[in-house]
Amino acid sequence: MAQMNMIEAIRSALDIVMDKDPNVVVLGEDVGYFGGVFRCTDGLQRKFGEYRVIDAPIAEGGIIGVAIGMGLNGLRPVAEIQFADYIYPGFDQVVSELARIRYRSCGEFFSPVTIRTPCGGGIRGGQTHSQSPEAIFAHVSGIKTVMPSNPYDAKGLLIASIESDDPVLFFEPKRIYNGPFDGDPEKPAVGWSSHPKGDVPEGHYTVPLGKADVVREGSELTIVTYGTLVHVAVAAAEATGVDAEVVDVRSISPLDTDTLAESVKKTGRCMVAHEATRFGGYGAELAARIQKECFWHLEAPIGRIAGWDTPYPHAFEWQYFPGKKRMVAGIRSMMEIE
Amino acid sequence: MAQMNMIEAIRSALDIVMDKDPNVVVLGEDVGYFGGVFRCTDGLQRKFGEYRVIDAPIAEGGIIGVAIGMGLNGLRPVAEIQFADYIYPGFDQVVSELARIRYRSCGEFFSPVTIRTPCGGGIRGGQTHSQSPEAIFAHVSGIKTVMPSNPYDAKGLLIASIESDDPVLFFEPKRIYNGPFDGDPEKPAVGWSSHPKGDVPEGHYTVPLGKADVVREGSELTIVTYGTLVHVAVAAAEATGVDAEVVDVRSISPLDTDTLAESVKKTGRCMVAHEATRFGGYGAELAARIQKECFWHLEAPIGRIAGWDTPYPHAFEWQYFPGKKRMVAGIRSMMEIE
Amino acid sequence: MATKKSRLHIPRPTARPGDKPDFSYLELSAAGEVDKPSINARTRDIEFLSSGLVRVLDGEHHAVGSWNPDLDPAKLQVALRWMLLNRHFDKRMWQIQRQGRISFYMEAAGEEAVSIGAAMALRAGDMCFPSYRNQGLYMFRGVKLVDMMCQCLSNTRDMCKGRQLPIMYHSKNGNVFSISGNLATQYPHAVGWAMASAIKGEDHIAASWLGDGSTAEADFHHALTFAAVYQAPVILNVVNNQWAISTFQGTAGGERRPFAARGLGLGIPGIRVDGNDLLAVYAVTLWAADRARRGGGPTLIENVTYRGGAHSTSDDPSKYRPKDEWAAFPLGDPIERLKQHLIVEGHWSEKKHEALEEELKAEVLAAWKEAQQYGTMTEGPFLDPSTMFDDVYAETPHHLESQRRRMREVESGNGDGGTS
Amino acid sequence: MATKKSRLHIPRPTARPGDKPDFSYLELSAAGEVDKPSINARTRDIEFLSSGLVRVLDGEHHAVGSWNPDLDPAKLQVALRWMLLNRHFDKRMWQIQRQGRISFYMEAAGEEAVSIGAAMALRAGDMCFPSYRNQGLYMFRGVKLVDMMCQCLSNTRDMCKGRQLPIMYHSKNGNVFSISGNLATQYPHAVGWAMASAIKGEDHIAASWLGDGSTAEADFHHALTFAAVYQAPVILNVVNNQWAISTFQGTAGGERRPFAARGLGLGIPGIRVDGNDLLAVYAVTLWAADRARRGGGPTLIENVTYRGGAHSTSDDPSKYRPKDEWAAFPLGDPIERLKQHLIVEGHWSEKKHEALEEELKAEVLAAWKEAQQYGTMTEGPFLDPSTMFDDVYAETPHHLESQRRRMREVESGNGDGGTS
Ligand SMILES: Cc1ncc(C[n+]2csc(CCOP(=O)(O)OP(=O)(O)O)c2C)c(N)n1
Ligand SMILES: Cc1ncc(C[n+]2csc(CCOP(=O)(O)OP(=O)(O)O)c2C)c(N)n1
Ligand SMILES: [Mg+2]
Ligand SMILES: [Mg+2]
Repeated sequence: MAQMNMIEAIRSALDIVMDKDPNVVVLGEDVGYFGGVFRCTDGLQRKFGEYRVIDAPIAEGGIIGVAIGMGLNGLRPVAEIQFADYIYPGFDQVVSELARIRYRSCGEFFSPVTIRTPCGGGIRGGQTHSQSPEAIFAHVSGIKTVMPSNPYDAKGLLIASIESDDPVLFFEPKRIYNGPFDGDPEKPAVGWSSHPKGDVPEGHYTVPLGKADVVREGSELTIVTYGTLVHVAVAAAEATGVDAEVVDVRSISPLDTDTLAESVKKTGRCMVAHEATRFGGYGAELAARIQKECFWHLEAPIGRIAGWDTPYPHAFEWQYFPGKKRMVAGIRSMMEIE
Repeated sequence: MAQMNMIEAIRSALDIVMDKDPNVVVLGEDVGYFGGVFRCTDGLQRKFGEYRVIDAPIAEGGIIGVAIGMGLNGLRPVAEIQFADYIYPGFDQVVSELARIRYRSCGEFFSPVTIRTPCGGGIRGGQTHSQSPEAIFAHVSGIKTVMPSNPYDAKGLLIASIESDDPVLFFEPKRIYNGPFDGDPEKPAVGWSSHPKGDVPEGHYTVPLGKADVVREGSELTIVTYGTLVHVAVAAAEATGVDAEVVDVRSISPLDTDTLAESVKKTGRCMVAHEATRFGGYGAELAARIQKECFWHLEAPIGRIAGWDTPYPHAFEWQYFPGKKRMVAGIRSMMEIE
Repeated sequence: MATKKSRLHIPRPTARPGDKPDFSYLELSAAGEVDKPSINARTRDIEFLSSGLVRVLDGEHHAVGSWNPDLDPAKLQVALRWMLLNRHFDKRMWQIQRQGRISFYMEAAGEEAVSIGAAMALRAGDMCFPSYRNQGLYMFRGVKLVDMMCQCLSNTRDMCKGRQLPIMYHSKNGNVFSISGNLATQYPHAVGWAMASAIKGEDHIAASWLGDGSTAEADFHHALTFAAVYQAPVILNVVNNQWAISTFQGTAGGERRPFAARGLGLGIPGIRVDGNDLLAVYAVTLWAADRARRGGGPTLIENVTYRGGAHSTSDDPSKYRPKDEWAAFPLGDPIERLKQHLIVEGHWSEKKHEALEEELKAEVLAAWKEAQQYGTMTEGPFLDPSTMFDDVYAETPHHLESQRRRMREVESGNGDGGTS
Repeated sequence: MATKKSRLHIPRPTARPGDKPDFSYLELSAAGEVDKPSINARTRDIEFLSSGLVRVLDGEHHAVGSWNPDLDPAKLQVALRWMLLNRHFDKRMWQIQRQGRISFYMEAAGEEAVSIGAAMALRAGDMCFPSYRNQGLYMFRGVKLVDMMCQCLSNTRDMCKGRQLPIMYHSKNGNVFSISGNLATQYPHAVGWAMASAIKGEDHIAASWLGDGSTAEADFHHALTFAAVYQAPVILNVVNNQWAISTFQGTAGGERRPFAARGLGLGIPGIRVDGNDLLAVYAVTLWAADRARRGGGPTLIENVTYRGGAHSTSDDPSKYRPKDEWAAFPLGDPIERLKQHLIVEGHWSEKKHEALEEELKAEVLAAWKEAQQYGTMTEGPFLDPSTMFDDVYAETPHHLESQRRRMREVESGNGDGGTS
């Protein structure tokens, strides 16, 4: 086992898969010589050469479109989109092509592209370096969507994503690249070394797609969340003294409904939390599904805590971000409902 | 009053607004000389000239981007995207620009673009002429999203949309352009002339954005839906004999939660229905919101009926489409829950 | 111009319904007039290829000039056969659609040389990324007529298992990619495929096709940019058939410079070719393929042709262009031209031609008869609708298996209609 | 080439860290060498403008040739002042960011003439759609330094009310559009704005700027296509500062032809200009503006310059390019060049220059002092966070008012955290 932060874990995943499979190639803006603006691909071009780690023109639509073509020719491309906010110019290639090729050709053609992209706020990035657009990908059949909350899962899920013959959207919550974040911006930053999930095997392993993870057991309330907010939820649970179970969704799509339902049936209460705008967000799917599955067990309506329904405002990041304060208030109010 | 189908109602709306306000311009693929592949802009170029009804190059991103620029210069552009399935190449301009300009410039700049686009299936269009992508726009703050279910609303909502200083995504369910459709493909097609909402005033009027409409009153179950499925819901309610209330959402965003909640509090049961893929669909937002607002009144879990979580399959359209058969079965099963 | 004020320029076709067709805007070269450079020529030295028009067949139907590929008459007879088959297949399918027996169709009338000429010049291992008017590629590369028909019928033998609109074929064996409903998306795929070929050190190349109207889409730009940057071994074809749907090629920006010139600013050589001259299409494709295979990078080929038919069965072109425009098109009909060439060269005759036409019509008809045995829109056998849940993913996940079960319940009148 | 196999071409800059800077790839013209055509010239007759390099200032700092705009020395002094202000503003703000007092900054060091030269040639009613390195436009068009600083501070006077990353200015009064975080999106806006101007019969034009790297984005293509089709009165500037972030202009396709040539295939004339020669930038902008205003349509201008500083405060260019590359850039520093020109022409002196620098530094400092009075990142007065719910729509809808209330409750320690 090694201590890795999330960047190192991602880099390690890439390194291992590239070593194992000569068909894996990496492409994206600044990923080659420079090693990526978040350093996730640092050193890979030196090791694997310019044919396998490719600096791309600044055209997200082109990167995804070309990656699809590479995948059709037997390669296993990992495309990096520099910020999730910049994935929209490539949206058509994702929805109309990447997600559809296997279906429309009845499996004759497919392109196993993995798209990695840093998402989420909390780094003072302003509205175009902070978005969490997972909901719009969750709605698209034919792709899988993943968001890890720690280095261990990040590496295992990324290896599983790249090795999967399905296209995967892999969202990396950049706020927790360097350490877990409990949602309180006043506290000094901590690194992954103090977190059990910062222990990461050096070799090959996978974390299966499609499986949620119960990261904290509890009996009074279930908090269903993913990405950065997993840590906020745990911290908030601790702060309130409520015996809350925290479920890390991890796999946005397909969703592991069973794990969620089992937990909520046990606790009878459920709060759903994410960073993205609430309206039409992924939390709506979680809440809609859980109320259906667990209706007779619910002692209170399912609550959603999420980013407000505005663009991500630069200076009010901590008022926008569903941090510890909001989560604590939310948990308390949910426990009061009778 | 005149008899109009939905195409005529839309054309009439455009005609009236263009007459009234010289700044209204229409642009899109084949909208000019030809009058649109669905004829919605037929005759407008002859009447208003080539400067106000503009045939555009085939580039949805360009059409929306350029429309935004026109709007910044005082025009009030109405852009047509030939099929909703082709809006994705323009997605970045919608999300990152159209929806954000007012916010980021604190109201100094804004661009009141209306994007009209035919959506939905039921016309044997196959997967790329049948999609209903409203959910992904609902999730974007800064734009309004609308879907009418009849000629009267179509005209009134379209005029309201164009006259609004906010950008609006205006989805036109193409299956009901020529007549209401109750979801049973075996039955002969009917025209709007037999439907009360086919009576459309010739002049100027608006239907306000942000208001749902109770199209059928009932006491036992609320069906919340929009677009083509409004008619399916009414027909299914009638077929089952269940005293169902049918609420036509009309305004996808902002959502008229009050009307929905009022109805569900009264009936105690709620079914949400839409044509788009269920997972992460707009129905999730409706269900999540309604369970929160009406929890103590609900006698059964909220059910969702929607397109299956696959691409829209050409030959199995009627198995995919949530038609009368499915809706009837859904209503019956919901009424059995105790 | 000095006193003019800025005004919006509105591109207008030279003729609309009721007008006399007018192709004076088309710049033509005589057959043999445009020189054929070495594939090693520098891009800047061969810009003339993007403004001239490469033609091999002259007015007397002789093959002339440096681009003349000197193809064996037997090969040309085969080419003629493929083009004719394409034509007759389309005619029959159009009719079939008009009878309501398939839901949709798109024909390639007038553009057959674009697909067949290129297909002949490429190698089997080269990968094609077609647009919806390149059905000739599928035929040439071994897809049986009956299979194409079954696709259009969505019947039990449909390669698309009922999932796709008619004409959205694919052929893994034939190395022809699956047609997309979204314009231009195949262009970057071709570039990526070609890049992968170069990465793997293979010498297969890729080729793609899109329409004049589609050049306005973002993916056209993406493909050109990536192809230029990495010098991908790819042939990018623009099929300029003068019309998108109701808008003419000027609405896509073709009024001032030919589409062949679109890549020049990126250093991609462009060739403008008479798309109705099979010999010329063959010759320029071969040139570009050789160049790509030897490391010369991408070529953009503009095939100048004319959309002889309607845009699709949903379209009525008499609403926006003169009815007799095709007849006035100065580059004629590709089939007629190859036929006349073979005749003047003594390798063909009207009689043989007629016989061939009868033979092909019969072949098409036989295929249609066979296809119907696998099911029609109204008569079985029918595809099992529950297959619609397959191939969304490599393995069908739980939630789709559950939806499949519930769909079956609906079909059998049970269950909750899939409420969830 | 004949025996070569297809291989992926990997664009590589001529120098990486540790290497000697090498600008041999830059094709230069002598000052005065490129002729100035009439604005009525046909596009095809002025293609030379896209490959040559329009320069006015020669090696001896004299203004020469047909492009010499013969600007009044007083005007040039003003230009120098603006460029210097831009430079000193950037320097101070960079420092301020390094001290942690603003969160982010981007400087325009070395590219000041691109903004100032163009701004001088445009009219007040012309609309600018800038990229993030065009802060000079905002200054020139009347935005006060203190207001720009307040934006970067997100304080109570912030024009963006705290909603935007530093440097994302806007100015309705100055007719400069709001900066976007997404590259290239402003390009089609400029074209649409210009089209609207033509539709309304006004003679205002639009101008936009984006980087060499950004030309790969779809919106570059959209803008060029629409501009060409409708002959929109717009000036489209590519600022080729040789680098995107870590990738050089070759990664965007600049290895084979200049960016100025990108529109030629659509019939858009391109001009390649020495972007560090204020006189040349002014002259080509004026030419393109006149042309656009008189109905001549769009012009693409490639400003050849060098990004003297880091990409942004988040970037460390020593990781990917030689430290001394700027010093080796053959087109020098635009400020130094204009200064020397004025000096050799007898309209300026080192002493005056020093005095001006001191004056401007003081002006910047004074603005900074003033700006802080409206609040800093750590000290009040602070903006009211609940304003974040304004301007999402023209009128704030119910659900946002409700969220505003609940956010206030959170701030005051009450409520349910916004659970809904
Ligand atoms: C992204 C997208 N936008 C619009 C359409 C609708 N559409 C289908 S074909 C067509 C015209 C295409 O013209 P062109 O590219 O010239 O091809 P041609 O039909 O002439 O072969 C249009 C607008 C589409 N299929 N996809
Ligand atoms: C759509 C999008 N993709 C990626 C980025 C990240 N990014 C910001 S600036 C930049 C480099 C731009 O280079 P260039 O266009 O040459 O402009 P310069 O910074 O040199 O002025 C990149 C990749 C972005 N802001 N937007
Ligand atoms: Mg065409
Ligand atoms: Mg640059």
